[in-house]
Amino acid sequence: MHSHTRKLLTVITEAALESTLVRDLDQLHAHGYTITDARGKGSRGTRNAGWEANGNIRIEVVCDTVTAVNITAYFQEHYYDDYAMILFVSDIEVLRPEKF
Amino acid sequence: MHSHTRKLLTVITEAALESTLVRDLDQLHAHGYTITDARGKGSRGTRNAGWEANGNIRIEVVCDTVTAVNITAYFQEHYYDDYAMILFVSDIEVLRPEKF
Amino acid sequence: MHSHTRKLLTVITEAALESTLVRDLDQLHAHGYTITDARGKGSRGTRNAGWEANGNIRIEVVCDTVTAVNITAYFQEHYYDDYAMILFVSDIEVLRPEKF
Amino acid sequence: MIDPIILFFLLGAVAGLLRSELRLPAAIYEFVSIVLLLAIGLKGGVELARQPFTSLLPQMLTVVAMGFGLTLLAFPVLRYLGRFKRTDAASIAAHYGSVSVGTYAVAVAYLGSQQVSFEEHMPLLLVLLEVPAILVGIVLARGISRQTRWKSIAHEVFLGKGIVLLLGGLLIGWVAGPDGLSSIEPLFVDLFKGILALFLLEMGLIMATQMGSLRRHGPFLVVFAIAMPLFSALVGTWLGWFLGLSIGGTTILATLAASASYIAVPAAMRISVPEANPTLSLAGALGITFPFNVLIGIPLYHALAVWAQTFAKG
Amino acid sequence: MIDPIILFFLLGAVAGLLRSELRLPAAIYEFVSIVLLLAIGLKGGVELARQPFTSLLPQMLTVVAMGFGLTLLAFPVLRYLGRFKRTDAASIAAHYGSVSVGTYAVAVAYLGSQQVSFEEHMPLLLVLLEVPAILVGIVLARGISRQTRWKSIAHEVFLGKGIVLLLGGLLIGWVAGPDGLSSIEPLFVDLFKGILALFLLEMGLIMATQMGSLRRHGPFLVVFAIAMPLFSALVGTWLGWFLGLSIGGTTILATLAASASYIAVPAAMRISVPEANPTLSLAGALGITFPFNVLIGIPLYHALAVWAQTFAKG
Amino acid sequence: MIDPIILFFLLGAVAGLLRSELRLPAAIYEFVSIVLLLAIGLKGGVELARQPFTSLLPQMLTVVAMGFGLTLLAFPVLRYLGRFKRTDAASIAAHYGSVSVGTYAVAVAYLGSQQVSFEEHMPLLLVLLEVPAILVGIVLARGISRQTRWKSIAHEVFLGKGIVLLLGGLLIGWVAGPDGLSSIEPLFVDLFKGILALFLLEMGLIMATQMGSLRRHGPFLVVFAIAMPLFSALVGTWLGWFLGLSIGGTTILATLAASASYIAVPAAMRISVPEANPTLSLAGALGITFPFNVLIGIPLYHALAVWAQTFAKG
Ligand SMILES: Nc1ncnc2c1ncn2[C@@H]1O[C@H](COP(=O)(O)O)[C@@H](O)[C@H]1O
Ligand SMILES: Nc1ncnc2c1ncn2[C@@H]1O[C@H](COP(=O)(O)O)[C@@H](O)[C@H]1O
Ligand SMILES: Nc1ncnc2c1ncn2[C@@H]1O[C@H](COP(=O)(O)O)[C@@H](O)[C@H]1O
Ligand code: NA
Ligand code: NA
Ligand code: NA
Repeated sequence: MHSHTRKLLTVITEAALESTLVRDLDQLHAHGYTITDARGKGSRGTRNAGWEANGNIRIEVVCDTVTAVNITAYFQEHYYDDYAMILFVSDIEVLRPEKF
Repeated sequence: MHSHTRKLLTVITEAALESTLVRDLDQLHAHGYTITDARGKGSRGTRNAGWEANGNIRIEVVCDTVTAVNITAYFQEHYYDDYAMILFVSDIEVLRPEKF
Repeated sequence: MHSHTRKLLTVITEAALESTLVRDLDQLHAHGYTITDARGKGSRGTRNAGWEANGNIRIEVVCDTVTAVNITAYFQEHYYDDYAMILFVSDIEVLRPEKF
Repeated sequence: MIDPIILFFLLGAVAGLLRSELRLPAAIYEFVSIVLLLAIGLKGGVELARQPFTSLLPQMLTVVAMGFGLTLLAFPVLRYLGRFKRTDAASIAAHYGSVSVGTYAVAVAYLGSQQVSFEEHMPLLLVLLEVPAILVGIVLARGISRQTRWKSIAHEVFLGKGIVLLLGGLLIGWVAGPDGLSSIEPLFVDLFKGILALFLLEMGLIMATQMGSLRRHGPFLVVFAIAMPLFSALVGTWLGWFLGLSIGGTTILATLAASASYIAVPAAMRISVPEANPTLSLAGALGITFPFNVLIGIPLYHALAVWAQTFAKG
Repeated sequence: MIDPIILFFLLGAVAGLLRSELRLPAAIYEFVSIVLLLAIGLKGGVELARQPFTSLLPQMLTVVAMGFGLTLLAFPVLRYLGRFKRTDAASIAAHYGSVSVGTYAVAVAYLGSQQVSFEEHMPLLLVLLEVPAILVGIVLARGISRQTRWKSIAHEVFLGKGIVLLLGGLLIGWVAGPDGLSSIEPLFVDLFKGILALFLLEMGLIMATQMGSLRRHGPFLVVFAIAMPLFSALVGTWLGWFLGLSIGGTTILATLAASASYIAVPAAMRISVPEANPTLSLAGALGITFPFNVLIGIPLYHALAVWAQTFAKG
Repeated sequence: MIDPIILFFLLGAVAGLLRSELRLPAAIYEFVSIVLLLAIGLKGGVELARQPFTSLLPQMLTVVAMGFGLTLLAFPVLRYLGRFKRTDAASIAAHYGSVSVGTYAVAVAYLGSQQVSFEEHMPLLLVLLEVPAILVGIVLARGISRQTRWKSIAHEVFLGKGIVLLLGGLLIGWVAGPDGLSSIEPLFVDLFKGILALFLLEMGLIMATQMGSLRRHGPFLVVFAIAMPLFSALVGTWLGWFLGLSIGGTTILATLAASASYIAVPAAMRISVPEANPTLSLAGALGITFPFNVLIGIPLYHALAVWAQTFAKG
């Protein structure tokens, strides 16, 4: 079993952005994504998911470094100012590198 | 406070596999696991969790390297061909190494 | 684009602790947190989230090393003995270090 | 006597303010609002089947004009008196120019328990009133530029959950007619007020979470969130009289005018005018205007309608 | 006149195809299906209490044979005409040899609004029909080998949500009898059609998501997904006549034969025949056959039953 | 004849023990319990409106004393006979000194189907009984020290979901009165037993998950979980007679005494006495006492009440 290094990009942001971001990810050449519902608190206050306008989502994208940089840059430019959003990247090992 | 290195194995796959995989994990000597509900997209299409047959789960297992390799190999052999599934591993630090 | 290293602290514990831990995090100078609902199994048995007393939560905190150590120490002292709880830390890269 | 559904709202508000552990799961909130939206639409649709569509055209046009007008009026007040940023003023104005379905439902329940009848096609006006304010809000925030992606805005506006369910209910009610719907009445008619009670319980809990941001945004917003509905209700009452509506119908129209959206407009603004701070409009609409209308406004607008009718006659 | 619950299905389908933001939370979908399954089981159970069990044995055996037969017939068509992989052909055949509870519920509602009565023990046949197709499908895909883990397959089949609730409802209804159940009727009887309306709204939304994969899998699947139910309905009608069922009962049996499973069978196949591509069967069963049956099939099968009865008599 | 809602409990239990795939989403469980809690509160509140509050004071005080007493009695048994750790004994005692709303609802349904009437203000006693056991349990576990954070404990106890909804329902019912509530009766009265059936289905499933931990904790817990309710029921019956309650009222009071909490107390103990092992109390309360009361206890306590009444008279 041979493993390869990739990036795991995690974005936590407002649920209202889901369909927009999913479209962006497709255009930025992410091969896939995973979304879970979340709640939380940050510099823009508490988002306790009690109702639709107030929920967060947590998006994970496994990808190569270039794609991670591209997505990060794009999201930073388009969403950081106006939306509750954080973004971080970590190193992971995957088995089938051709997938990501 | 002294910390120790372990592996965090993350599996994203079809919700229908939950009880099967949980049984496998027990047999492969994982000391525990955590599951969250998810949705997503990958090479096998969009799985938007609108209804039962179409949801994903995200399984996390904290374990030592050997166990991580075993689980990865087992899952790869038994599920990769027929199920929507991705799997990745990262390094983490834990406090009570005897637990994992 | 310039990125900076931070810690990602993940805590998996009983849902009943949510409001207590959130208060603790504020006092321990975490700048934010993200929570998702989870289920799982560990040394304290299966917690399948079928009903309120039996669910887990998964808390993520992005912070600097000192804060991560503080939170870990505090949680270990106050909750490890009496509650189902695990805790692990990994390295991540963030874009806006002043936030965390 | 106070309607028990109002008491559910108060229960939620008190529980929320005391930081009780009580929470309704998000799925329940959605279930309850889906049933309410469909029920309101269905009821209106059945009524539409009964009357020639063209006879409603004057009312429809008037109401759309009111939606445009109230938004355009609110904007300068917020921008110059309230000193809000352009985008914030535009967004808040859009919330107040549009309508709140929850407030509408409470008004319907109120008139029901007072045994005051009203023109049953009001849900049609409700749907119509949702839209113009959103368009005006976007134009006020952005200007009319080539860049505005009207196609995606139209998608956001017309295919949002609220409009689809209201409009869908209207069409189903219209096609099926009163007899066709009798088999689904136990859910959409008999349970209406019980489900509305649960909805209001949740609204009380949500309202309580808005108190914090309200404190942060200062007194102007509080004043606006009470003065604007009062003014809008006057406009609504006047238009009701102008259109020859019954006392009940006038009360509903005044309530629609006075209510501020917290579902359709926030969703649309978040995508189309992201620079606007959403907590401002929600603190006003949910923290002040909704409880004000539900507790004080609706009976007041009813009294106003009675007075207008008497005045007009005599 | 069109039944309003069908309109809910159309509303969901249109909203889904227009990519509306409307979604029902998964928890609501589950709630609604749990109530429907229990309600159907309860109603059948009450009726079972009224008649000697043995008198139903011929019908039960015939229906099980039909389940085996339709699956065995569908398989070679899919394998040799449709050129599907062995496992895919087996899996699709199992879906069409089994039944859809949602379609059954629509047929019941349809007959109710046409005031056509039918043998009330039909839910028993519904439960029986779920199972044989799954077993045949697995054997067709795998052959009968020592390796087949029949114990875990039996668990999967008999302890799936659908069968447990239907069978549980049947038993409860049987034990409690009509009087015993009167206290829970407001939920399980009065609300039945309203809840079915919500279910169909969701089914419309889900159907819309299948359109993409349908396009990918080409015309054979589309043709099969209409031709197979038509053929199965003929078989069902003939068996209904053979068993001496009423017009209503014959219509139901034809509908059961014509319907394709999208709950029990997909779940069982996913675990027992994982090599089969699940999107194929779902695209057929949900994207074509379900809407076909609901919109066109059921009235057609009713007409067929009337015709068969007349033909048999005269 | 067996009440069908009990059959739903058995269905859930059997499905759970056979490891069926059947699960109710957590949101549905919460929805169902919210409606039940509100419904119980509302019904009691309406009745409170009918009678002078002071006439109830003796009953209220007695019941609070019973809550204190039963917990104090259970503790030494668990500590010295059962050899539990101090904190575990205190926590289990608190569960048995408090009440189970689900058991109460089943008792109400049972008396309803037996057409036995009872004092309608029982929900008030239900609320009162929830609290004292929790306080005693905490003191037994911790002693009375300066460190005990009574403020946060009070918050936990009085603002938990259960008490807020019961008390809120009581107040709403009290303010609105019987006429005011008629519009929400279709949800909170007509659907009560149907929703209780779903609740019991879920309780059966949950009970089944407790069997594992029950086996681990040995026979003493099993014996205690049956003997304690029997003893408490005697106390309750005696107090019912002492307070001059009707047969129905005595049955309910005995049931309240016999029932063990599995919502309010576990939540409070988890935060205030975290050292106590929660699986012990839940295995007893949910795995043994709840099914025992529901299947055997309630009819028994009814018989006891009849006997006590006859004995007292003659
Ligand atoms: N330090 C943090 N650790 C973990 N999650 C965070 C942190 N800061 C923010 N978040 C999450 O990101 C969302 C948006 O953050 P913000 O833009 O800072 O309000 C919050 O609602 C949280 O869910
Ligand atoms: N590149 C990716 N990043 C994050 N999640 C992914 C990625 N690819 C696939 N997934 C998740 O894994 C599931 C199965 O993937 P697949 O087998 O590729 O269809 C998808 O439904 C996604 O939830
Ligand atoms: N090895 C593990 N890997 C992943 N999650 C775990 C592991 N051990 C425990 N957990 C999670 O942490 C919770 C509490 O663990 P414990 O205190 O060991 O019972 C469990 O319910 C699981 O959700
Ligand atoms: Na308005
Ligand atoms: Na079939
Ligand atoms: Na008790």
